[in-house]
Amino acid sequence: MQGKPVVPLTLAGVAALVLVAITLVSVWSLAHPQRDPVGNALAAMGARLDGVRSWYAQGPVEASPDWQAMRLNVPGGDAARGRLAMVEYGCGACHVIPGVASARGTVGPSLDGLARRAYIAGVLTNAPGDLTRWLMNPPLFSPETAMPNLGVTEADAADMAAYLYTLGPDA
Amino acid sequence: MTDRPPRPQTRPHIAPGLRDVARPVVIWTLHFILVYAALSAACAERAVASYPAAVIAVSIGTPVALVLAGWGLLRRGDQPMRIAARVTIIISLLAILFNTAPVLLLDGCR
Amino acid sequence: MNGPSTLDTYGSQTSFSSAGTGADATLVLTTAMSVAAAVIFLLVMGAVWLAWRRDRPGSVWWIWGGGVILPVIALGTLVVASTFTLAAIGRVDDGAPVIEVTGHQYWWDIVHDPEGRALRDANEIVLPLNIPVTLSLKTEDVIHSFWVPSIAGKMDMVPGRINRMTVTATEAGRFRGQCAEFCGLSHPLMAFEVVVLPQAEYDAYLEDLRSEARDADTAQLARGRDVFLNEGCIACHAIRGVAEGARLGPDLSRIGARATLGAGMWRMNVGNLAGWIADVQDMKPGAQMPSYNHLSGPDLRAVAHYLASLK
Amino acid sequence: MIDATADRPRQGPVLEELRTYEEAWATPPGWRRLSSVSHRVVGQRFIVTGLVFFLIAGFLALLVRTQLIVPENTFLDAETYNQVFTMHGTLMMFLFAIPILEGFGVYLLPLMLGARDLVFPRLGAFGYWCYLFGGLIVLASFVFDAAPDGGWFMYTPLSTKEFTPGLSADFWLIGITFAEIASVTAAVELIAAILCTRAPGMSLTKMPIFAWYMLVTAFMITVGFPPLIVGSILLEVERLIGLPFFDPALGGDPLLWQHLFWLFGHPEVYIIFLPAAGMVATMLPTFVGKPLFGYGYAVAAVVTMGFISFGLWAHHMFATGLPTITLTLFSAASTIVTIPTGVQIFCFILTLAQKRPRLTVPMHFILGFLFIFVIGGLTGVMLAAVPFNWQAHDSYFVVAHLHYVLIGGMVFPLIGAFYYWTPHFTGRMMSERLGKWAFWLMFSGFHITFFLMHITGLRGMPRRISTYPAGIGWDRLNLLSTIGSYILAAGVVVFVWDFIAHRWRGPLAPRNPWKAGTLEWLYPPIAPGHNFHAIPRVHSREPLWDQPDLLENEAHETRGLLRDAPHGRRETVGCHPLSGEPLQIVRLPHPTWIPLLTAFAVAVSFSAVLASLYDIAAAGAVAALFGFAAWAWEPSETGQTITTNDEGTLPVDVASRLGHTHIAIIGTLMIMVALFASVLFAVMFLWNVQPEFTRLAGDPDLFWTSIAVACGLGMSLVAWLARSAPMAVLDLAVALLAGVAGWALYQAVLPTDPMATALAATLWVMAGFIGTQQFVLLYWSLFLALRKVSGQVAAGQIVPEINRVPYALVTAGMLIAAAVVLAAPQLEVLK
Repeated sequence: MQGKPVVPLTLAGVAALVLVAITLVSVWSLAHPQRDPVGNALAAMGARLDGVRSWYAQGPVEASPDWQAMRLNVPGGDAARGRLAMVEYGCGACHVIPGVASARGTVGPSLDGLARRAYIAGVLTNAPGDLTRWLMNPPLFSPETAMPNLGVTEADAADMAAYLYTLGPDA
Repeated sequence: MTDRPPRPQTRPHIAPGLRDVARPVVIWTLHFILVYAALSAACAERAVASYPAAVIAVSIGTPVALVLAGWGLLRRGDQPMRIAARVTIIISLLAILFNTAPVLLLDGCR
Repeated sequence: MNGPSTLDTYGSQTSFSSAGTGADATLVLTTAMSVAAAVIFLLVMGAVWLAWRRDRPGSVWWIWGGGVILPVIALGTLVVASTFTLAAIGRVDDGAPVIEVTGHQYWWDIVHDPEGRALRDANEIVLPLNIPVTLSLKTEDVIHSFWVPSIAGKMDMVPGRINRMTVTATEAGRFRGQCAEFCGLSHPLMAFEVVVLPQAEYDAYLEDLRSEARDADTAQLARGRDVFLNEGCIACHAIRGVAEGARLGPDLSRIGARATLGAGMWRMNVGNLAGWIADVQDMKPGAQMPSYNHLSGPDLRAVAHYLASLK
Repeated sequence: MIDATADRPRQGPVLEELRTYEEAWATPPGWRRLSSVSHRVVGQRFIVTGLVFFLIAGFLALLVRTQLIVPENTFLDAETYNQVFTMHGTLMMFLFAIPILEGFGVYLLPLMLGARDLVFPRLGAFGYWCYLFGGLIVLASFVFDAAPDGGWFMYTPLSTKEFTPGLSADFWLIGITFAEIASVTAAVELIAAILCTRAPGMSLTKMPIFAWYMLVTAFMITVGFPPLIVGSILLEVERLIGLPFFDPALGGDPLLWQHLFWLFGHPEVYIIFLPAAGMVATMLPTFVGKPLFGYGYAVAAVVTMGFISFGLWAHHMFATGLPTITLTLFSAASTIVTIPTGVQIFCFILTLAQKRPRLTVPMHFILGFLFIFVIGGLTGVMLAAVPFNWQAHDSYFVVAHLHYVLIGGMVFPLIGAFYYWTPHFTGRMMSERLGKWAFWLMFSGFHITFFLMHITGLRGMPRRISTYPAGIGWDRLNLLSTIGSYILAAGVVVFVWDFIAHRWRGPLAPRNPWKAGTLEWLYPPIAPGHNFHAIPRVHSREPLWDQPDLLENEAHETRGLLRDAPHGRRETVGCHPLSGEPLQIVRLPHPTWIPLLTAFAVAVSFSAVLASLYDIAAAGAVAALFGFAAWAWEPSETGQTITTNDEGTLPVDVASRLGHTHIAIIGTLMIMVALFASVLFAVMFLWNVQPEFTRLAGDPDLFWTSIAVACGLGMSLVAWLARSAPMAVLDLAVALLAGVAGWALYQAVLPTDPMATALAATLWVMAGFIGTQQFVLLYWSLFLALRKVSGQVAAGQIVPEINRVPYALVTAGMLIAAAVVLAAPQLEVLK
């Protein structure tokens, strides 16, 4: 049968490849998330893909402006930073927030589709300025609310509002 | 007395016998139980025995176990059973020595 | 079930970096054994490789050499080295200050005992830098296991027993620990933090434990304190100077000063506190505390602010 | 499941005188196949059922890995996750690994040893049904939404009523204990079969090495399983009626459970590993084309492993706070077990060196086994070092280690064995191409999954957590492990597909397809569906290599003992346990429904306990007793003789202490002694670690204790007399004395309150166990008396009387030991 030395050579070769691959993968998995060339490269590639995708999604530039999207534009708000701030302030203890893995609270309403809502907490119109102000001090607008004043800074509130308006505007 | 069927003729045991293969490692088992029991008696809450007593028990038990397990180590022969007996003896002797590690390396329960 | 929020915990719970004498000695042993194991593995695989290429019977001396003599030398060395390491790190220092840690489903009760007076805290163990401390480990219910990989190896907390181990933290900082013995529904949510402080700060911490909790100095905080007193919280929780004696739940006298909420799982802030009080059973299923979802909105806010103010 | 009569290769002309033989050994067709007790049918049942449990458990493992693919995942909630990992471990350890290996043993051993069937076919069939029903009870917990969720080692007090209310733990305890009946019955059967039914001339040293591995494994099962059976019974009793065995407030100790569990649990790992290593030792020489190198060394390695592996149990308890010196003892013992393992591995390596092997699919899996198992063994040595163990224990490092040992040491050889022996089951070859795909997928997937777990564990991830925080340093490792597990699963799927599809796609297997040397390949695969028309005399360990005449003729024309079945009865040759020379003719049973019905009665009884319907449980137990009686009622044939062509006249079912039933009784008594020793260990352990509770129990009555001992000794004496003078009146005397001894023991422990202290509770268990032994003797003796009175017994038919002697003696010994234990607290010196 296959008693030729070439076969065990292949066997040993593949086994060695498996070993090398596992070693490389182990080393990579040990890298700190912030100081990881492979992970950063992958993230950068992902961001570029996102850019391409959104460019296609927005369609040709000469199309009419999307008034709905512009209505929800929060001046100075950075959605990515807002997402992290959500975690910092513990919003997830009470709310479900899509995109924030740990936010699965059921104390307050889910924030999914927030961009489509007419009012905030039934007392404020759902507009960037009102949402930012609400986040900074909810009891000021709704004295009976269970949502505490979390001590959110204005910049953080703008970031969080920007993130919240990414939830479900186009559905 | 009742009629008995013909007794089967006893056949020769295969030399050197299963017993030589099992004996050393049975001795290891007994030695292990001795060490475990001595340490448990000395070091558990009840403290039935003192720690020196446990050390004395192990010190007496170990040479005895080594002799009993090592008996027949130098017997020659290359039938499979004889080889198996020899290998078992050597592994058991080593294992008995390893059983004494706690008493050799430490000087108290804790 | 709700999961833990992201905390900046990277590398705070690993045995690869050692901040305590126990973890340190173990890491040396781990490294030596790993290198030896890798070498032995390559040697055995080399033997397989040679055997594969060979075409005639080998000698039984291979069995004696590879199967008995070399292993006995390696194992003998290992037993001696590991036993000496064990004797060094497993020694309990009876003169060292004692910190009593009691495991509960699913949190940790901490009692510092510097001069025979029980100073209670929870879910955050403060250790003095470079001073041996003896941890006295117990459990109130099932078996838990106390493990702070960067400080020392683990030790179980077994009903009916008190296990003790002496640790010396050699590096200031925050380290994460976690229950390592499966203890029920919220076992994965039973962590804690170890804070290693230089002597002066450590003494200040103990002083803090001796003094009464911060006063409720605004109307809202006073309302929160009243809610705490009137809604039954004091049946389980103690706050020094406000309601003492209850031990079924964690001591809350300095809860606001801790970095985490819910036994090392969530960032300590008003938002998480409010969510925790209103729906603890969702955040930590199976915890002994009921969800306080009958509080009015302002009451909930007040008690959350009050607890956050206890620093 | 496999009935390949259609494509069975032709055997040449069916000779007229063989017809009665074919008829005598025919497996009943259709649904009546369920009544078959043939080792081939029972072995295949074990193998296929075990494979199904493997697939279920593997699916659960994928659920676990999928939950852990990202941090804070919500794929499974915590409760489901706990159930899933508990059931994964439980199914793999108890319902897959041991039964499937025993299935291979049951199927292969008679063929390798030159027997027409196992010696106790009905016992084997009964064991299978117990395994199946026990496994179904465990699985049924999913249906009742009460799947066990305490981890596969069920630590107390988490598994007690206080912390696990409901039935989930009861499903586990009752189902697993039931399934373990299969393991211990199979162990007794394999011991008797290996020692008593070998081909003429097959002395112990001419036995195929696989039989050595299985013999040691079977002995290990008889000693290793009883601690867990005792532990399970204690825990179930604590859950049902509240005896405080594990409650420290009443002098119990949660560590008692850990000791009993790991006294079983560590040998169990070797019980799983040894048969698989035996398969490697059987397959490897075939592909090398030379005998196993160092047979004597391998035998020594197996025997020493069988013993030393019992001395390691506490290394699972290094973090529980045992004294340092005890840790060192177990640490040293855990390292030294490497020596026999190393000897064995080098036997394999040197076998490989003799000649360039053929690189078949089973050979791939053997090389994979060497590669993976050596890593697992090395990490095992690392874990034996206590300081390292304190970091790695209960972390993912241990998960990695145990999967390296179990998948590398057992699953890889097992799948190799499937490729190797499947032609024997089905008559067709499995695919070389798919087999290599399966191997490479499994091999690479395995390493990606589990190698990384070493790192995950040392980076601080504990096992059994359903969720972990993002960013702590485990995210990527877990992601990769999960991807690896899918690759591993893909390999398993390829294998299973091949195993199913080869039934119609595989080429017909030729006679001795791998050119092996062992006797199971004497016949063309699946050809007759039963074993040897005549049992050849064996002169070598590899008869098919060294006795060319065996393969030159048609298989059914082989010269040997018992040329056909002139009486229309199933018969095989019984041998001297050491020399292998013929000693007797063993008459074997025909297909019967009794094992199935009896197992069903036991299953009803166990399920009724689960449902707290105790009258139904009692009825089931009584029905089972009737089943056993009906089983044993058939007339004895001792005293007949059969003239064979080569070996002269041989007695049927010889009345001798070398007979198979007596050997089986010795095996059974090993189980009984191990059970008793486990109870005794519990007594002494609690006495030793909870000194303040020993005086609270109330004093056992020494008068009644001495009565019990006296009756026990009298019972042994009468049983000994009855062996040469079988009379119904002596049987009645044994029954009476056994009954009185049991009653007296009950009176002796009556003054102690079992609810008050754990020690008293264990004394009651000790008395209860001896009471059960007395009941067995009483039932047995009444049965013998009834047979004699009804004229069933002819002169010289004294096999049961011979077998009863050691049973009575051992029981009396237990009584004396119990008397010492009961009297000890009242002796001044020990106060």
